[in-house]
Amino acid sequence: MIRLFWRDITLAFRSGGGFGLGLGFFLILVTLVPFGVGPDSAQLQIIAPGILWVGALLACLLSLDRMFALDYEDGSLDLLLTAPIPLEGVVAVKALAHWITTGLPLVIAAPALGFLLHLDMAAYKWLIITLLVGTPALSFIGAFGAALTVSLKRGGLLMSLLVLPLYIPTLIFGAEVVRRGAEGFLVGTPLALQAGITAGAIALLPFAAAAALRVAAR
Amino acid sequence: MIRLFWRDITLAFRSGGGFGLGLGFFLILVTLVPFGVGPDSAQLQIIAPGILWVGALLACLLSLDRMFALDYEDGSLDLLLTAPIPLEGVVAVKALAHWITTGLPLVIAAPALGFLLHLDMAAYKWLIITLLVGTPALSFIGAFGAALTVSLKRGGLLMSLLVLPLYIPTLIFGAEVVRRGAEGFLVGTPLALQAGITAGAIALLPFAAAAALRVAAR
Amino acid sequence: MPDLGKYAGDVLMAYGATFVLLAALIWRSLARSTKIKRQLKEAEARRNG
Amino acid sequence: MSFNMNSIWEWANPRKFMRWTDKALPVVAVLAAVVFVAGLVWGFFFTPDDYRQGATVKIFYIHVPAAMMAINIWAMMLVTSLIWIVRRHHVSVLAAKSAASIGMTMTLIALITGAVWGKPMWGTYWEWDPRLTSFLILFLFYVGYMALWEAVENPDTAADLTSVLCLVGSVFAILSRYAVLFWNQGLHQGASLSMDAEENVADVYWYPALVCIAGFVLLFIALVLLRTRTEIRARRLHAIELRERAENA
Amino acid sequence: MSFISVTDLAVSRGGLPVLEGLTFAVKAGEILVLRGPNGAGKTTLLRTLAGLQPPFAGAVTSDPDAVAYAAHADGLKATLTVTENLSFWSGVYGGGDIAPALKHFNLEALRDRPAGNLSAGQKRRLGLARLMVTQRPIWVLDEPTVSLDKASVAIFAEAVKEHVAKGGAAIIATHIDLGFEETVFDVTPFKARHDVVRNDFDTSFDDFEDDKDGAFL
Amino acid sequence: MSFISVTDLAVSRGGLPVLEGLTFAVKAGEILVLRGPNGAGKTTLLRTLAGLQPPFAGAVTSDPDAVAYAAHADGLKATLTVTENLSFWSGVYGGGDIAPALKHFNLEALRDRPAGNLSAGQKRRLGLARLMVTQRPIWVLDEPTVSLDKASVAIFAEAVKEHVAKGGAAIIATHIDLGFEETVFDVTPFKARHDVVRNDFDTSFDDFEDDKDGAFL
Ligand code: HEM
Ligand SMILES: Nc1ncnc2c1ncn2[C@@H]1O[C@H](COP(=O)(O)OP(=O)(O)OP(=O)(O)O)[C@@H](O)[C@H]1O
Ligand SMILES: Nc1ncnc2c1ncn2[C@@H]1O[C@H](COP(=O)(O)OP(=O)(O)OP(=O)(O)O)[C@@H](O)[C@H]1O
Ligand SMILES: [Mg+2]
Ligand SMILES: [Mg+2]
Repeated sequence: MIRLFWRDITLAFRSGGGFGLGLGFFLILVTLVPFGVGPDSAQLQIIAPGILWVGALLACLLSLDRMFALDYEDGSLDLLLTAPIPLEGVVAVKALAHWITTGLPLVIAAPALGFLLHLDMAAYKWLIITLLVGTPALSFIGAFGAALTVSLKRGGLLMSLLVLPLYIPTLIFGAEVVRRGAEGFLVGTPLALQAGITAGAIALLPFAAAAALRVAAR
Repeated sequence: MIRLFWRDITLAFRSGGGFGLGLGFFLILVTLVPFGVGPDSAQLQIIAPGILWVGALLACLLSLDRMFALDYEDGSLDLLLTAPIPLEGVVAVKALAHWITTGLPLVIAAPALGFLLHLDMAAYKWLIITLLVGTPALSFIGAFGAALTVSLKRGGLLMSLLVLPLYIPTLIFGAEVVRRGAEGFLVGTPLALQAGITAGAIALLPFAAAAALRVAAR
Repeated sequence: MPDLGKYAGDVLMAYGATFVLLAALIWRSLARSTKIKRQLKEAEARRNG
Repeated sequence: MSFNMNSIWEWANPRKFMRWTDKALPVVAVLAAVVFVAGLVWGFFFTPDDYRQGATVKIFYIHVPAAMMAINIWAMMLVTSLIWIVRRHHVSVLAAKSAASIGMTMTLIALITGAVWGKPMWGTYWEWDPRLTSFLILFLFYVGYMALWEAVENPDTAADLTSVLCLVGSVFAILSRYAVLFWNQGLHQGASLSMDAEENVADVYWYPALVCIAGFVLLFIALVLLRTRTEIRARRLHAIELRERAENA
Repeated sequence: MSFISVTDLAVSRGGLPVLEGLTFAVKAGEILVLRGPNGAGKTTLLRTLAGLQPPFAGAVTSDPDAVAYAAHADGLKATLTVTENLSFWSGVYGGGDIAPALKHFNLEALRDRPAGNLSAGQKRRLGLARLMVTQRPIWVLDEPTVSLDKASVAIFAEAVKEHVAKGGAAIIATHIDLGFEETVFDVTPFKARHDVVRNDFDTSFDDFEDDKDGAFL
Repeated sequence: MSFISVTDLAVSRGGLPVLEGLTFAVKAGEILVLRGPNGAGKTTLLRTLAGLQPPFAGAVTSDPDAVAYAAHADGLKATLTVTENLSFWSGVYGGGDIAPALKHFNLEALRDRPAGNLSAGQKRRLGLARLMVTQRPIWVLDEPTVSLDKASVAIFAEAVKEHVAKGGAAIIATHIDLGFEETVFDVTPFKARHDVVRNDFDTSFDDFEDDKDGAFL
């Protein structure tokens, strides 16, 4: 299991960038928005928390695209299915590896990008906290979506379609905490709710994902 | 060549949805933004042109991900390279098929989504025109990016990283025209520039992409 | 026809859209039903004869 | 019609289902048509305008039933998907598949009539109100569910995958509902149907609305039976075609 | 006591039975070679034996943790080196030593090459080396010698012989002659008759004796 | 006049020469079979002959539009049917009739199957049928018989024989005996000596005659 974890981390590094790419996408998306929306800084400050969260979410989404598909195509998945490790564990480990190679770098990079969007000073703290609490849920939900679409060629886009609605609660609470934090309001409730979603996703979704993988291999 | 075109269109359909999926992503992205940014409609109206353009761009980007990668993996690309048709033509035809299955549906769906973001009435016309003029450029630029990254596993994210900067001019002019159009200003210059980019991309990028493919096959 | 006042357009649009959508749904259900029924009949005939 | 009710699971036998619905479908269809038309005619022609909303109250007669159906059809899909996962009855999951496009149409009707109603009432077609927003999310769930059915080739695999999606999706649909409520307080009416509500809709509007709701329910039942019958046939056709192909090979 | 035995097994692909009425057993020290023309259903049978798909009918009796499966695809990661690929699988299966496997399949000179840079036959050798590190008694192999040259085929045959000599067993689908003592099992006669074998969906139509003609369909 | 000839050819993979000093020619009516152990460089050589990669040194003389190449991978689209796959390629190569190819490779019963649902050997047969619709004189084939059963190997050998009898030629890398009249070319002796063969970057250092000992490196 630990092997699998390290293998996934190594693979993420070897296949051109690993850590860098999710981040790169996040960076580019956040820089695109001012081009689309216009450079007015007051304007940008208002939408900054939302854009940062949407950006983090999309960066996650894009990079998990092929979490299981590559293993499916080269036959590793069949071999893992017959190996003496529980498939639920495989899913959890892969989701964790995904979080470490994608979610964590996003958390670390977000403040720098907040700066580009003139994010309110008071909001930085909350941006980091919510991303730290919320991105694991994104990885685990994404693992479920990736498992559902693993056997489909060009499943990437279908996966986005299935996964994005599942991301909505995490997104809402995340962006809400940052917004409220920026205005100095209380953030306890949404933060607790977000943490609850993350805990639930980590506890339950590996089982759903493993079931989907078993069906797909059949 | 016409064969190739129909094959690509057929493949897009067969592999679950074709037309529908790029669209689905666009829809979801545009609905996510209010969740991040907040429900205030005056606010949304201001950022609507930018968000719609960024959304169309990302929908395009995601769906072109594997324009050549699938052909590379299953060996078709090698066979196409030895076939008696010019590789530049292959690229152009594939980009065209991509535009028809992705760009065109986006143009048609954009007004409905503009509605969700409270886009200004006067802006609808310009939204459609700029998308119609700009999305072909997205497909052709994307084809170039896809060709560059074809031989890399997990090339998807790297491709985004390469392609997004190339998309920026199209995005800027597109969003600018819509914004100006909404406020009733003149839009001739940015629109002409955007059309120029599209024409240039269609005329030149197939050659660059074909060169990249030849190198990748080596 | 009742007098719908200044909201006539809205009300009729709502009803119209509903009917169009429902009609499309019903029509597609019926069309697919007929088509599959015919194909199945042909297939069963091939199998039995 | 002789059936001994040993177990309710017998209904999941495709052959029994086909025979039973063969008789039931025409009855339900006629009933649905009558009640549906009656409810809408009553509502549209024979009710007074509201003093505040004017003629727009007439939208109520399709908006509310469609909205209720949209939610309840998803619930029905959840139950039938669970039955498939636990007991593996084909009719059950095929009913879920058949219900999805009806549910999607109902969601769309609720959204469109709501939007049209919103223009005169709130001055805008679309508002990011929690009720409206959660409907939009529900719409996405329907689309995703149907897209997954389309994308998977083997019908049993598709049934398994969509059932898991329906299960997980339901949990997240409920989560989204609360998240959205939290996010925006909104303009939309509260549930005025509830018994303990202070201010219930006046009876003049209420009785025809009940008939309309019954009409929508009946219409749904008729359509779901029709479509499930089609799906069963399609499934059998698929089996025969596979067999023919294999025999020829 | 047999390692793995199947009784009246039917296997299916894409919802359609391809083989039916299979009954055989494999004991320690035995090699079973499956033969049959292309499309006969060998791959499908092996996948069922490996537990990757459920039997269509009948039963497979085996300890599920006894089977090591090698498919048409090798499950190699192009960006990992030969050693990394192999030690990953050894780790998954409880951490046996990889050195003997590398040595046996002549991979020592290639140990630090990324697997993506190997030739077709070298990849295959690496895929087979994986079997040795699983330390599982039953090898279930699908056309293991594809792309191998004659010398490598001999190496492979040697590995199988050693494995069964040490009390293992092997079930191998192949079109070529591997040159060892083996029981040959030809699947051709077991081709499923599609009018006879039916799945649970079909049979659920049969419960009603009074309405056989299916007229209402 | 030979269809294709190579003189003093060296081919490389990943920047590293694998074979050097190759000289041979193939005439109409000839079959050249390449042999050599795994990793010898057969695939690399064939890709060079097909024009997919440039020669490392030396030259390949052939009409570039005369070669039909079949690689380890078959280039099939899983979601297209057998007929669709084949008529696509026939269209690309100028629209020959696909019926003879389907018939020859026994694919008629499978014609409406999606290629993704074929067994390994059936896929391979389809991949080979593609060669017949290209209507090109020189077939360059990389292990064409992988996954094929004995009957299909015979069918394939038949196809090659017919092709050369009609004035075509074939260059085939394979490990098995195909049983036809052929010229065998063993690539093993041409293994590149890495101290001798150098690429253009290396040779660019040679221009400095006055500094042979490489002290400045
Ligand atoms: C796109 C827009 C809209 C959507 C998706 C929507 C959705 C819904 C939903 C889900 C219900 C609940 C039905 C139930 O009680 O189970 C409902 C009820 C209702 N809606 Fe809307 N609605 C929309 C717009 C509007 C507008 C603009 C109005 C009028 C101003 C309106 C008036 C009502 C009324 C009066 C009810 C009945 C409330 C009750 O008795 O529970 N809706 N709608
Ligand atoms: N997804 C699928 N749906 C329907 N039929 C399939 C599917 N995949 C394979 N088949 C068919 O099932 C049969 C058995 O295939 P299988 O791969 O088991 O054959 P095989 O004996 O391994 O052949 P080979 O020697 O060519 O590898 C074949 O006739 C094949 O066409
Ligand atoms: N991308 C690469 N980078 C470096 N070396 C490579 C690369 N790909 C292959 N090689 C090496 O080049 C050599 C020639 O490989 P090639 O695939 O041509 O062999 P082959 O004769 O076709 O072998 P086989 O019979 O196994 O298919 C091998 O030793 C292989 O390890
Ligand atoms: Mg096989
Ligand atoms: Mg080779």
